[in-house]
This record gives sequence, structure tokens and C-alpha cells, in this order.
Amino acid sequence: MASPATSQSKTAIGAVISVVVGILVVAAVGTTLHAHSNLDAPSGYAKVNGTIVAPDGKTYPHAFINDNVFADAADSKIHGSSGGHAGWPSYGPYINLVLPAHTYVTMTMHVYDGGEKLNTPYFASVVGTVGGTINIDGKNVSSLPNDGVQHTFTLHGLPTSSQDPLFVNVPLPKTPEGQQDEPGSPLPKGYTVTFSFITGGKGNYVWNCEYPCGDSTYQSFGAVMGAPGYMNGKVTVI
Amino acid sequence: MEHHDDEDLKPTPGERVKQVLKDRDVRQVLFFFVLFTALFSILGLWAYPRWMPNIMSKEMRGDESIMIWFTVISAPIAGIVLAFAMESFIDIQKGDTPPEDGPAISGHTSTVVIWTALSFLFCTVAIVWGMTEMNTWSQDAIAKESSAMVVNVTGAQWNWSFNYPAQGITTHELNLPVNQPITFNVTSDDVNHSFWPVELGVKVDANRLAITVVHVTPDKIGPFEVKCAELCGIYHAYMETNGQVETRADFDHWVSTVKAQGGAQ
Amino acid sequence: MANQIEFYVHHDSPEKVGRRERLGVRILIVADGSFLFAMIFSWFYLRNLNTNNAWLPKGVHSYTAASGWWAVAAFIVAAIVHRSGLAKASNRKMTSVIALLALTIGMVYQWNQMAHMPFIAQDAAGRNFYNGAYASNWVLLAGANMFHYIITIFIALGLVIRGYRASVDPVLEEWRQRTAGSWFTWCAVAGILAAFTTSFK
Amino acid sequence: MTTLTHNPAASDPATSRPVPQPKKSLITRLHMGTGMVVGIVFCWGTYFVLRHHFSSPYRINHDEGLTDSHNVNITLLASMFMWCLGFLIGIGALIGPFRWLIGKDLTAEEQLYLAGDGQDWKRYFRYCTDHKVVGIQYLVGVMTLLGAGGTMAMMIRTNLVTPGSHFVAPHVYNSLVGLHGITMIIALIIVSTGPFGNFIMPIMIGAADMAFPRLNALSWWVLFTAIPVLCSAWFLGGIPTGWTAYAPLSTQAGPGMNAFLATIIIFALSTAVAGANITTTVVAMRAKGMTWNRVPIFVVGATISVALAVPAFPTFMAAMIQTGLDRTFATGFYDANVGGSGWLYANLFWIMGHPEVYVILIPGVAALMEIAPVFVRKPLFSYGAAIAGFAGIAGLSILVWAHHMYMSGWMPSLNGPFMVTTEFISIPTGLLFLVLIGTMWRGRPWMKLPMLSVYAFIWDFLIGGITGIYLSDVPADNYLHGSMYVTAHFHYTLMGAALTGAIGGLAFWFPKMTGRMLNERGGYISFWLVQIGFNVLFLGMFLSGAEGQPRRVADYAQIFAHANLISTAGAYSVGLGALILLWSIIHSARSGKIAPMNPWGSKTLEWTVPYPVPLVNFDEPPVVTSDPYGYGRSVK
Repeated sequence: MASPATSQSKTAIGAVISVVVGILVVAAVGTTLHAHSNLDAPSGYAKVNGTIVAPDGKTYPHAFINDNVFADAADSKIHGSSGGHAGWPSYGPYINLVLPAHTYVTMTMHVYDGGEKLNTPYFASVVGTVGGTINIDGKNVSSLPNDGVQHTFTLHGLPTSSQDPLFVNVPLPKTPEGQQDEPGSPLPKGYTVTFSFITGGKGNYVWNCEYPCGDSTYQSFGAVMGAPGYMNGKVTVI
Repeated sequence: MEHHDDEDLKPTPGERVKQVLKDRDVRQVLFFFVLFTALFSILGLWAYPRWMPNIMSKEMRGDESIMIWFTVISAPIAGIVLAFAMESFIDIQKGDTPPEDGPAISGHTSTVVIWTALSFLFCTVAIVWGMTEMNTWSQDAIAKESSAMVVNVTGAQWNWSFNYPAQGITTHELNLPVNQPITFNVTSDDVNHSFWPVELGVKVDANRLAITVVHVTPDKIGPFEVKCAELCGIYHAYMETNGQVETRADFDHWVSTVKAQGGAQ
Repeated sequence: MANQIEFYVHHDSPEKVGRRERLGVRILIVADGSFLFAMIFSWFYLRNLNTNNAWLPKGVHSYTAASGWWAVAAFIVAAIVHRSGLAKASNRKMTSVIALLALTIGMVYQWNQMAHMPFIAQDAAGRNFYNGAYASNWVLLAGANMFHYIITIFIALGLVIRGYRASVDPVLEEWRQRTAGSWFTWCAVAGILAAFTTSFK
Repeated sequence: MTTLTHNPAASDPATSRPVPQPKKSLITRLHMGTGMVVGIVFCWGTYFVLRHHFSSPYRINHDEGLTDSHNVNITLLASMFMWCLGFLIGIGALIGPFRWLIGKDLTAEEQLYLAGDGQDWKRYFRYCTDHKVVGIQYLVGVMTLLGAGGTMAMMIRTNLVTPGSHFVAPHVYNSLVGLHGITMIIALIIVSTGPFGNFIMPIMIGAADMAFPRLNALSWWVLFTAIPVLCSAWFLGGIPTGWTAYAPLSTQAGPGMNAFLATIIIFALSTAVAGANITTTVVAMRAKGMTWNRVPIFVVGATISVALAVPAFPTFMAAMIQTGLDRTFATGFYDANVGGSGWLYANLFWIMGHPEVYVILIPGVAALMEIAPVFVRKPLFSYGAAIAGFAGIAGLSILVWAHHMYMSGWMPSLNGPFMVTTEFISIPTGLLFLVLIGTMWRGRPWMKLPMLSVYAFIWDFLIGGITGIYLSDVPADNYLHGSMYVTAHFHYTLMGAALTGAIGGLAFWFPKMTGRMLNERGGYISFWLVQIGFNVLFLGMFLSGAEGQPRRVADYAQIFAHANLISTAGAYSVGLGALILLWSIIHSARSGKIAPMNPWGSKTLEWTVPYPVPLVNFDEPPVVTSDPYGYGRSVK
């Protein structure tokens, strides 16, 4: 029969232990969720190479970054061995972009997917790029027909007092049959889209596609559009 | 029990009040009542103006005054309740056996009646206030219908776009001329969103194939934020954009620059 | 032990137990009624809203009001027959069989209607589009009728079988018959409400 | 209050008489294990059959016009419901109805066996009809749900500790918000009426058992089947919608949404069954002499609560069935393109949703009204006002649903009327406060854990209630709707009021349910950690809401950083306190101080029976001769 004192200390120890166990359980759940959050999807870093004088007359460091859009996630090397969900289109190789601040960023994209019609025609127009245009295989355009779009690169973020607004909307032209990639077969020519925009100060932004490329779930915005890491990602300006 | 007291001591009203005020419990209740009422009133008058953002329209001013003055009005109610709670709380007893019983007060009709009447009065005030406010808003809307500038707001996962039919431009930022009545026709291209120009103090949901209307007249120059207040999917948190209330001249200049860029910005 | 069993099983008179069971069933009927209310609300709300003019698009298959009433006729028959059985215990065996048959026929008819309700229609361009709010609400109400048919047929079957069993407590059984009566009546009422609703295309 | 004399020998059914040994039949062989096996077999069987039918879940099913998503949804929903059905068959839930069908009613011995008569702990894992067993099962279930929901709450606050959503990705955050919400809502709906309504209430009214013992077991085991279904949402990609599951976002959502739908539908069934059972018990099984004005207030509250739930939940169930049809067979309830409307969903949801918050609140308040007189040693102040308060709230609550839709634009002309009904709810609510403070007036409270909860309730519910008045005012709602302010408000009412009440009830009835006293020191430490942390947490949230932070955002602007930091700090304190409470419950149940028969000197019937409570509760039916609140010396 233990004395009251020892039994009391026993109780206290028991209490502490079970609380610690509880905290550990919660922490374990947290780490699991954190691990499954796909936060460390491959990041593309824009590389500065020389300077350039923008139309506004100022001189900026000139950074370059490339990315692609595939009709099938298998071709984007970002979803592990499985190649991601069969038949889902995907950006790749990069989902998250890291851009230097106060820089003239030129982004080149090779796109290989088809398309039908935008839910919101506004996103067929080019917004926020230098000169308000994008360059498709050498031709400058300031907007695309509403049904000529395969995906869009729409960059936006929290309009906070502490970070500069940054909004870019680039519609990507839909590629004709035969110019769309098939898993396993060599990549076709597709289209090459080039555009530039000027970053502000440091900040966290996101981009997502505004073309309804989910399957026929409501307004075709389910499936891939709701899934992380195919048609949306983070953009960090450092 | 009132009538009992009447029978026991037949005092003049003044004496009765003195009698009651001598009572320790009554004094404690009065003390805490004053304390908590003051506390909550100050909280309301002090906190909300500091907490709530920049006021840029009559509607927003109305929202804030409701927050402030409802707090002040409800302060006495909070005061009464907390005062009684404290009065008993400072008499708490420890021990492992139940303490001796208190007075067997199993009800007091007039108290219940007065209390109900008071709370009825309180919520009548709240209702009347709200009704009057709503009424003035709709009166305004009707009065300014003709002179209002229309902006078609479209929510799409996860961006806003604003179409100015009269100016023939569509933009991702919401610029408005100051003191110009605005009619927002809000709709959605997919799921429900909620159009919330924070500093303008109005809000309405965006529904697919339905147009919801909200009127506001910004009366202060400066930036404001447009947020989505209805969970709309993975990037709901980022469905925000900037707004700007500016002079007519600045607004027109902005419109012309957008036009120059092909009508979309 | 015997006393304990006595206490546990029959600690109340069959009268009390019977009343209690009827009350319980009636409360469950309230829940079912609220479910039906939700569906009728959906019907009339969407019909009046007629978003995108697509409540009942042109050329979409629809049912006549009469067919809606035929689908629930069996409920009404069963309820009436069951009442008569309650009134006269002697012909109860017969009435319960009739009720069972009527309900079975009704269920088959309702199922047949549901099976022929096309969900998907083709638009001019030959693309699939979904049959719209009318068909959706119609199928949901028909589904509610099916649910009632299944439950009611279960009860009716039980009553038929139990009619031939000597083992059941007669007093309690009398109450069970009446309790079942509440359900039969409710199903008739629900059926009428559903048919009334579907009459408004 | 009763002339019942208790003879300890008869207390333990096992010792008082030979344990009945019904001949080995199917009934004696079934238990939770067999239920699991059959359920899992049904579930996987269905899954493989349907997969085969659709040849592959990812095949486009052109002939039906349904896409792969629809096929996946059909497969998953069917599997979930078959799990539920299989489990109920496997545990023997359907034996009763089947035996009724074939006219071979259960024999007395079989009923006694189902009641767990003279069985050991195993009866907690059987289809046991003893209301005391069901009560404990509910208690464990509730604690599990609260634990899960609380863990998710910690995740949410951790992600919001700084701007930038660095802890989890937005889609995970949305799932956290939604599943935390629904888990806690389910837990809070049953937190009082489940454990206390089943274990304590029948004894309180002097009944031998519930009116429908088998339905009682059914209500628990049906609820049990919903728990794994709800958890499966996590493994199916979570839900993007929040607990309100607004359509059409829910129509668009991924496979995880199916788990949500199935959970709600199953839970609604459980609620209807439990509601019918509890209501009937109170109406029809009160002890001799327990007239309506002698019914303990907790019994009244619990009954009004479940009676309110009976008509409320089916509308939610209907909304979920419609969502399910939209997701599986592409119907058009919520798809505006084909004539549906999200406003329909919002209406159906809130027609359930607003009564539902009072379904949660009322039993918690009622438990505290049961506690206050015992510890203040005074009669309950104005029993009539308490009844009027509950009835008034219940009555008004079905007329206020659209105050959640002021800003939805579905019918702006109705905002005025709904504002009126909503504001009027503050009158019956005020009566609840009056009853409590009237009971305390001039009292010298005996400061034990249950009494602490009463004080916590008064503070929390006062704040929750008053902020509710701003929110119900249409113009102010223009600013507040969909902001963190709303979140803070309903946490003050649901957690600060209802959950606090339930915890008070647990501390109060713990001795009767476990035969031991709840560890006091643990209780006190946990109480202060939780209450202080809670107020820091949600006052911080009022701040961020007033500053204009929307609800359910994974990331927020820099200006909200300080408010969110405060909230997170408070949340961790709550979490710590909750863990300590959990420990003291488990520790006390295992090795706490042995409780006397009536530790609080209470006058209600449940304290006249020993622990363990005999199978039929009372040796002979008690006779009630007075109201249960006869405390206090008469005032001259």
C-alpha cells in the first residue's frame, strides 16, 4: 500500500506522461498532414542574366524561366513515379515558381494541350504583361478567342498593405490535334509562348488555371482543378 | 418576496430604499453592475473604432455605429447578469459536504415579468434600429437608381473581374469615382462566391446564372480591398483584389489608359 | 429470476406498451413528414425559380399528372382496407392479404415509371445534357414513394404472417395493428401530397 | 423526494440471482467483431462489383452521359452504405425486425440477454439494449469525436499562426476546416443527450429502461458506423466545402465529399431513432407521481432538444441525398445550368441548421440548471420561466433559418421579417440567464467542478449571445457575414455554452456513471486552462473578424497577423487543458475515489440508486411526491 505522498506523485507523473503522449499524437497527425501537403512540389527558380530597359524607361535585371503544359500528367515529371493522375493535364516540370523582386521576368512556356471554351471570357485577354501582349511562335497577341484557349496562367495574390499587387493573366493557345502530347511518345512541337512581366517587392502569390479543364463535374472545375499541384501553385517573390 | 416585506415593515418608499441599500448582497450587485456596464461600454466605444477598418461609405458608417452602440446598449444587460453571478461567486464555499441551504426563493413573478419586458424592449430597439438603417439604404438606392454607375462583378474560381458596361472595359481591379452612386450586378461563373468590398461595408453572394444587386456610394478617396467571403474551393483565401476610390478625373484617366490597352486590364 | 424477467419484459401493461409504441411511430412519422416537406419545397422552389429556363426544357420526357396519382393509389387502397380490418377483426386475415397485394402492384408500377424516366437528353448539337430540375425532383419524389412501399410492404407482410401465428400476445397485437394503421394512413397522406406535387409540371 | 428504500444485496444483478443462460442461438454469438467482419465484406464486395461494372473507375461512361467522377462517386457511396448495412446485420441489429416479420417475437430470455443481463464488460461490444450501457458507449464515442475534432482545431490554428499558410496546403486546410466543423457538430449534438440522456435520464424519471431498448442500441450502433465513414474522408482527398457543404461547391468536390454525404445521412437516421425513443420515454414512462411540473429540468431540456431534432434533421438528409444524386446520377438540383439552384441547398441546410444549434445548446443549459440548485442549495428560480425559455427558443428556432442567408440575395425582401424573428429569440434566451442568476441570488455556492461550469457558461454565453444580436441585424451583417467574427460568435455559443454545460454535466454525473469521483485537481487545472485559453482564442478571433478577415481562409493579410497569433496561443492552452481533462476522466474512472451513493446531496431520483445501477434501475418503481428542487430554508 503506497503512502499518499508517493501515490500523489505517481498520479502527477501519470498525468504528465499522458499529456505528453497526447501532444505527441497531435504532433504526429500534424507532421503527417504537413508531409502530405505537397508544399515542396518542384520549384522553378528564375535565373537573372543581364539587365534590360523596360518600356517605362527604368532598367531592371532580366530573369528567365521556362515551364510547360502537358495534356497528360505522365509527361510532366513532377508527380512521382506514377506520373500523377492518368489523363489529367498538368503544368511541369515546375508547379511553384520563385522569382527575384523588382525584376523583368521573361517566362517561356511550351504548351501541348487542346481546349474548348472558357467559363469567363475575361481570361482570354492578356493582362499584366509588358506591353500587354504575349508572343506565340513569334506573333504578338493581346488576346485570344474565347474558344481558342487551352489553359491560362493567372497569377494573383493577397492584396495586403505589406506586399505589392501582382496580377498577370496569360491565356495559352490551344494546340491542334497532332500537336498534343501522348504519354510515352516523343513530344510534338506544340506552341511556344513567351511573355514578360515586372515583379514588385517581396511577397507570396499564387497562380491557377482559369480554363475549365476538370472533367464534367460542375462547370468542369472539379477533379484536376481542385487538386493541388496540377493547375495551380505558389509564386514566391524574394 | 415584495409583498412579504410590505407586511413586515410598513416603511415609506424612501426608508425602504435605504433598507434595501443596507443589504450587503444588494450593494455588491450594484457595485458589479456599474463596474461591468462601464467596462463593456468603454470596450464598445473604444475597441470597434480602432478595430474596424477605414470607413469609406455611408453603409460602412452604419455598420460600425451598430457595432458600437449595440455594445453600449447591451452593456447594462451584461452588467446585471455578471453582477448577480459575481455576488454569489464571492460567497463560494469549499469543503466536501454540501453547505447549509440558502433561502428557498423558488420564483418571483414580478421579477420575471420585468425581466421579460426589459429584454423585449431591448430587442425592439435592435429591430427598429436595424429596420430604419435598412430602410434608409433602400431609399438611397431608389433615389440614386437613375444616376448610378453600373459595374458587373463576376466571380470565377479564384479571381474577380469587373466589367464597366458604360466605359466598355473589363478589369481585375475595382476603381470607382468618389461620391458616385454605384450599382454592382454580381454573378458567378461557377460556385458561390461572396463579393465583399471591405471598406465599403456591403456584401452580397455571387451565384451562377443569377444576378444579385448591391448599391453603395463611396464617399472617401483611398484604397480598399475586395475579398471573397464564401468558401469557394482550394484558393478561396487568395480570391482577393485591390480597389481604389479616386477623383472623377483620375477615374476617367484610368479608364482611358485601360481602353488604350484594348479594354482589358 | 422469473420475477426479474417479468419485471424487465412486462413491467408495463400491454395497453401502456401499445400506446407507447404508437407514440414512437408517430414521432418517426413526423421525421418522415419533414423529409417529405423538404422534397415538396424543392419541387415548388425550383419550379418557381426556373433558373436558366431549365425547369422543364422543351422536348424533355415528362409524366402526366394522372400517372403520378396512379403511382400512389395503392397506398390509399391499403390504408382503407387496413382500416376496415381494424374495425372487424374477423376479416383481418383477408384484408391484410389484400393490402399486401395492392402495395406490391403499386410498387411495381412506381418502379416501372422510374425505370423509364430518362436522365440524360440530347441537345441540338447532339451533346448530352442533364434532364434538369423537373426530372430530378420527380425522381426524388418517386424514390420517396418507393421507400414507403418497401417499408409498408414489410409491415404488411409481417401482419399477414403474424395473422397465422398463435404465439403472439393478442392484446399487444391489437395495438400493433393500430400502430401499423397510423403508418398506413400516413403513407396514404404522403402519397397524396407527392401526387399533388407532381401534378404541377 | 421518494420513499424508496434501497437494498444493496439486490444491487448487482449477477450476485442477486443466477445469471440466465439462453441456449446458444445466433443472438448470443453476434458482437461488434462479427459486425465489423460482415460490414467490411459488404463494403469491399460492393466496391469490387461496381469497379468491375464500370470496368475502371476512370472509364468515361458515355452511354449514360456520366463521367468517371460520377462512377467513382456511385462506387464509393454504395460501398459506404453497404458497410453500414453489413455492420448492422453482423451485430444483429436486424434480428428483432426479422423475428417480428416471421411472427416469432423475441423471448423474455433473449430480451434479457440483449439487455446484457449479468454479462461482463463484453456487453459494451454487443448490441446491448441496456440504456446504461448505451450511455457509456455514447460517452466514449463523444470523447473520441471531440478528440478528433480538437486535433483538427490545433492543426487549423497552427496553420494560421503566421501569414503564408506554411504548415499545410490550402486544400488540406479546407479539409481541416470542414471536417473539424462536422466532427464537432456531431459530437456536440450528442454530447449531452447521448451519455446523460441515455444513462441518467431514465433513472431521473424513475423508469426501468428506455421506451424502445432495441431502438436505443440501434441509435448508437448506427452512429458508430458513421464514424469510420467520416474518417474515410481523409483518405479520399478530404472535402473542400466546410461543414456547411454548400452546393454547388459540393457537387464539384472530389471523392472525399461522398464520405461527408454518407455520414450525414447515417447520422440523421440515428438522430431520428434516438429522438423518437427519448421523447416517448419521457412522455410515457415517468414514475408514478412525476407530474409535468415535477420533471427535472434536464429531462425537459433534453426532451425538447431531441424533439426539435426529429423534424430538423430530415431536411439536411434530403439536401444531402440531393447532393448525392447530383454527384452520382448528374441530376440538376443544384446545377444552375439545368434549372437547379444553390439557394435551394442553402434553404434546406439552414432549415435544419438553425434549430440544430439550439438542439446543441438546450441540453447543455438544462444540465447546468440541474446543477445550480444542488450546489447553491436553493430551489431552481422560476421553473416556469426555464420551461418558457426552452419552449420559446425551440418554437422560434424554426422561423429564423434565413438569417444565415441575408447576404445570399435569395430573397432580400425577407431579410426584415427574419431579422425580427431572430432578434426575438433573445427574449427566451434572456429567461435562461434569469433562471440561473435567480438561482444564485443570495446563495453561497458550494464550489465544486460542476458549479464552476455554471459560472463559465454565464460569461461565455453572455458574450456569444450579445454578439449574436449584432449578427442578426441585417446592416451589421453586411460587414460581419462570412467573417471570423461569425466563427468567434458561434464558438462562444456552441463551445463556451453547450460544451461547457456538457462538461459540467459530466463532472456532476460522473460518480453515478463510473462509481468514482472525478479527480478534482485535474478538473480545476483543466478548467482554467480551457476557459482562459478559450477566451483568449475567440476574443482574438473577434478582433480579426472586426478587422475584416474572412472565414475559412488558409492564408491572410499581414494586418491580421497579431490577432491570429493571439488566437493560436489561446488554442494551445485549450488543447492542453483538454488533454488534462481527458487524463483525469480516464484516471478517475479507473482509480478515482470511490463515490458515495449521493455525493452532492442532490434530490433527484438518479441519486437514490446504487452503483452499479441494477438492470431495471429500481427494485420497486419509485413514487414521486414533490418537485426535485426542495432545497433551502423558507424565507419569512
